[in-house]
Amino acid sequence: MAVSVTRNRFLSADFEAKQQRTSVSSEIFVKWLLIFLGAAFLFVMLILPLVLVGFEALAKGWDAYLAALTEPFARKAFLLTAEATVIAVLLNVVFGLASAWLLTKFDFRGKAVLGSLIDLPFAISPVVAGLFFIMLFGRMSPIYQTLQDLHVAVVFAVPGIILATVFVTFPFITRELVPVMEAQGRSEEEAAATMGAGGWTIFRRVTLPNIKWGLIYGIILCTARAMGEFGAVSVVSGHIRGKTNTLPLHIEILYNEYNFTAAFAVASILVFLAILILVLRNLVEWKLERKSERSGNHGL
Amino acid sequence: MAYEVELRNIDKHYGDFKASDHVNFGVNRGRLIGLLGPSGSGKTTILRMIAGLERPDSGDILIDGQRVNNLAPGKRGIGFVFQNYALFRHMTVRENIAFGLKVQKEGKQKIRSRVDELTHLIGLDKFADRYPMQLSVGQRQRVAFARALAPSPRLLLLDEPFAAIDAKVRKELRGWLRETIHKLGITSIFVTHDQDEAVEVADDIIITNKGRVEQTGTPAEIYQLPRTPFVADFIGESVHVPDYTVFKGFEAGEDGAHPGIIRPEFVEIGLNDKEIAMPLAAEHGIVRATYFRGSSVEAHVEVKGQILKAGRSLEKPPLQEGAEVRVLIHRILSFGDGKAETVENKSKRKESVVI
Amino acid sequence: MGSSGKVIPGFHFTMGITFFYLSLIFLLPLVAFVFFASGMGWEKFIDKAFEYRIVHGYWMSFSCALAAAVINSFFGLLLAWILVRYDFPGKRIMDGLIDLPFALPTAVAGIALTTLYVETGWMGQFLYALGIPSAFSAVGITIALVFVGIPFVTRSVQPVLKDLEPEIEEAAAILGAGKWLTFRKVIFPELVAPLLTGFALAFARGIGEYGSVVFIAGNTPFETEIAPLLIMTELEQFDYQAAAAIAIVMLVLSFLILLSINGYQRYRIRKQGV
Amino acid sequence: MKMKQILSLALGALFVAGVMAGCGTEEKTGAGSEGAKEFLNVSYDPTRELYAEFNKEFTKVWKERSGKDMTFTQSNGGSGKQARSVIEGLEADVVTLALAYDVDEIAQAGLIKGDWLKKFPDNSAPYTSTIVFLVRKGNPKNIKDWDDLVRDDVAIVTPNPKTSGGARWNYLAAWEFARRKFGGNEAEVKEFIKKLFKNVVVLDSGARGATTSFVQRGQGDVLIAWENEALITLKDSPDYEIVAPSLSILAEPSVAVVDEVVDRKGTREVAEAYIKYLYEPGGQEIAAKNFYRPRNKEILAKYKSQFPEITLFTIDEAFGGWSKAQKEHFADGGTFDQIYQK
Repeated sequence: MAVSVTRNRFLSADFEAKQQRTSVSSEIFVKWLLIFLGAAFLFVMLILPLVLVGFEALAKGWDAYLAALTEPFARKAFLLTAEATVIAVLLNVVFGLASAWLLTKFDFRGKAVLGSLIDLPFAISPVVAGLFFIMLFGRMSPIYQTLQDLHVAVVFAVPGIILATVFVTFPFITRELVPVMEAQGRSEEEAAATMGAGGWTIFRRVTLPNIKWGLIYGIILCTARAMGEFGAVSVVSGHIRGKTNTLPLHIEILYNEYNFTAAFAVASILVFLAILILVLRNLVEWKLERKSERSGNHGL
Repeated sequence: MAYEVELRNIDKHYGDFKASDHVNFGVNRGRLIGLLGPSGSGKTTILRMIAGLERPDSGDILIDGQRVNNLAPGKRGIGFVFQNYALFRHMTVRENIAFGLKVQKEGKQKIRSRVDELTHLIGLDKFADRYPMQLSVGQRQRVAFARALAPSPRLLLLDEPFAAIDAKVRKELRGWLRETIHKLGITSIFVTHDQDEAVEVADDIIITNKGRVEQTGTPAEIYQLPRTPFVADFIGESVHVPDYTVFKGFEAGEDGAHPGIIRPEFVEIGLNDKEIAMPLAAEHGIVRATYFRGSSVEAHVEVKGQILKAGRSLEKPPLQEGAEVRVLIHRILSFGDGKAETVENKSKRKESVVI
Repeated sequence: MGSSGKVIPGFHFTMGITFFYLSLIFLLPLVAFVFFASGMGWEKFIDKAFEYRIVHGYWMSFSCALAAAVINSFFGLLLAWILVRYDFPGKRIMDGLIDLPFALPTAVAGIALTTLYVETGWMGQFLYALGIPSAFSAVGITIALVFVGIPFVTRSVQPVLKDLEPEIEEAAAILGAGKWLTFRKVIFPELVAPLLTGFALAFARGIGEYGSVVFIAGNTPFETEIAPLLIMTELEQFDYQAAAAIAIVMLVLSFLILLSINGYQRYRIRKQGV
Repeated sequence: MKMKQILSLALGALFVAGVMAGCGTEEKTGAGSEGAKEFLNVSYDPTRELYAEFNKEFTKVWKERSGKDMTFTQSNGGSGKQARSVIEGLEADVVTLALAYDVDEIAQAGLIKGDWLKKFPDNSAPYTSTIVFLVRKGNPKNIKDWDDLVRDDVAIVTPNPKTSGGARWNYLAAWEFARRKFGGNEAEVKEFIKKLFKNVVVLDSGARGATTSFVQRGQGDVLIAWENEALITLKDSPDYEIVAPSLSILAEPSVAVVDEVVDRKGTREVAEAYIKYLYEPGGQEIAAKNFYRPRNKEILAKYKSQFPEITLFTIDEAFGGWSKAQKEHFADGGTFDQIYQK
């Protein structure tokens, strides 16, 4: 009797062991199934379009590819894109820091409203955003005449392109900084202030070291978006070849010229830059992770 | 007799780190066990291996005599209370408690009555429809407790159950938990790094260090007869002396080092010979510092170049820093060669000691 | 506006910058736009903004954006899950790729997608063979919107999933719940909030998207005409006010989506104290 | 406190300066009074190659004639969009657009004098084109005339007349053909147009997009296209052929000097010379080389082989001018909207 009970137990334990094994293997199956699904989705939706860009860009060989990139209009478009991106990112850094400081270090009435105002551009179609600036600075605007008298061109000139770029990218840095600064709290700044440090000193010596990586992350996102902006810039650009054409607009022009190889060649540069930026982003993220691990790891 | 839970030769590594090193112990049915050790001593790992959340590298885990190494956590008949309680935030108290029962596809009626019973047990009948975030930390702990108990496990595991609770509530909860567990008669193991907690709550204590079990026993056994220097050091308040034979009444024939531990309650201080029971056995000492401890004063006195700690009743005249006093060492815990034993003051003869 | 007794300096300074910048870049243009549109009066606004064909355009944009946001919610969740929970070769690359639609000019994406999904394209030949018209149709619009919306859900869910306490899953396992049940009842509810945020962002973005969609849309009235294209159409006829009317309706639509999602989150916080 | 507010204002001003700095260089060249060095021709999509060549040539011509250096630039886009940009403030010296209607809109905004159409010969259209069919090699669907386009087995690619100026010519050509065929019975005409557009598989937003859909993406059996666009496609690829319908419209792309801009910039002289040169043999030759039908008879004769004989009608004869045609057919609720109404 006792023996049979023991055996039963062994049997059941054995059975459970088997079950455990099958559940482990089914777990592995699920894991790889999910990875496969995710990879397949990304492959079809993301990688294929990129491969296609590269494929079309090289359809006529390396010489045609290089020719498309070194052609003067392409070079000018590249410079303009670089200019607009750099200026827009610089402006957004100042704004991002100021607004994040305002939103995290102080309490005031209307703070919630301000916070959501900063988020609003996310919800606005870039084309409409471009129209905004046309209405404000264009010929039908009441201030157009004044601008004319001052010989200041905003829309259909570089400033308009910068403004449009700034518009579509301005929430990025604030959005990255606010959570980081919120988590940081105010105590360090308050301590520094009670010790008599001025605003700039506090920012430089206390705040900046803490938010450095968050800021860099925001800058990277902002740069990526600024480089690729098409809709809003297209509305305010005027498409003057060699003057107000950014890289994305140049691609459109080449495409409309039936010059597909060149269009894809220039596009491949943007793809390349985008990937480069994303690699940078990952490096930064990796650094961030390591930093938090170092400060937050207490062993077992 | 069969243990309710038994661990045999358990080894567990995380990379180079040895979390469990030949762990062996058994727990009898209905006992409340405190698994005590410093952080990193492997106590939580043991608990998680019993629960099935970790797998040992080798060795057997038996519950009710059955090897469960390959059994999924949910099939081991275990209740687990996590350190942070791990309540389901989006479920009410009622839903949290009912979760385990629903998983086992119990009847609606049965779930209802069991949940009512448990909310009543933890005294949260009125809060049954609240969400965890709307409860105090102490209340959350009780919900976690009730959730673990709901499916009527044969073994309850608690990981640092009081760590997140502030001092005052903690005291209340300790008493409540001990009482409730005894009332239910469920075998329980809780992990703690707080010796007071272990001593106060547990029926038996298992002390772990560096992945090994150092000693098991009742709180009194462990307190009075620590078997290793680590246990002696870890339990109670201890002052190490490199060689106790220098003190009066502890002289020894052989040469060599005689390291030992002197606890505050082993030491008595008198302002003069009259205040002390056996002036002849006492040493001279100088008060170096005094600390008010609420119900007593802790004095640090220097004796033969060693600082010893001793408690002193508030009823007695206060000690001045720098004052010369009489110091009687009743007892010393000695560690000859890795083994601990109690050495009584030979000068005292047959005096009995009151702690 | 400011309250007194602030220890940290810089309130007026940062307030000054923030307000100036916000005004120049955003508020002023918005006001100019609304002012301009207000010239048309209610009657014309209603007339223009709710013309049958234009309503169909909203519907097209709305339904395709919804479909794309739903698809992205599913795959975004899946991607976030495998990126947080599993280790596999190429994981970092996959993680980096997610943001690509963000950085890629929409026109490039639109052109590339169209080339892929037309009947003779690499993907299109299979889909057309299966009877799915993957370009110049609602399917095509949805594909483009899926592309632009990929990052939103994944990036919203990822950090939350990462920070989720492993204990709650262990607790469920000990209580006897299987993996799937644990996911449904314990993990998923924790992810609802970020999922909704990502969904709303992808949805709002999809409604306004023009650059990448217009190539693959087919643009047939009452069939594959999207609302942003209709704005362009009105502009092409020099009818700024009609364009503004459509733009305003879309703005309001997007705001409503974001607002209702925010409202729901706040309701949840109030109810559950999460 | 006051100090800080002033500081923030100052910083704000710095911002404006920063933004404006970007335009500083633009200004010196863009809007000087007498010494403007840059000249902008705002044109529509299919004239890119034409004006790229023409500008090169005219730079030389202008240097010879006036002794001045001038940089001639161009901007291309959808015709309507380009007109809008000019209305919104794009500083065009001349506009060369797809249809008179777009120039009329600029005139209405006050930038161009109302009588622009009569200012230069031939309705201010130095070159013309017409609407033809582009079919795949061998004409597998045997498409000969507008009639064939309403057959059930024919798939058509044409741009959307609401977003593409060029496409309006396509629409009007079909309309006039149907009207003559059905003796003016409007219901039958509408039915014909409705059937035709039912066969449209892709209604691209622009003419170039439509060509791409047809050529690159292999959509449809026939592309309704401008003759010059069809000829460009033919030049690059032998896989297509042109079918000339029995009747088509004389497409007259309009050119005009933007009075307001040239008067401010002081570029009237060069602007007028620029347009006049379009009519001169040099300009006409370039237009013909880029597949536009030149007005100049001799040059037309020279390039005769590429322009098939088609019976052509003008928009004034058939529709009473652009404003009327626009209102009847393409405005919201016009005949084009009606054919899609269910």
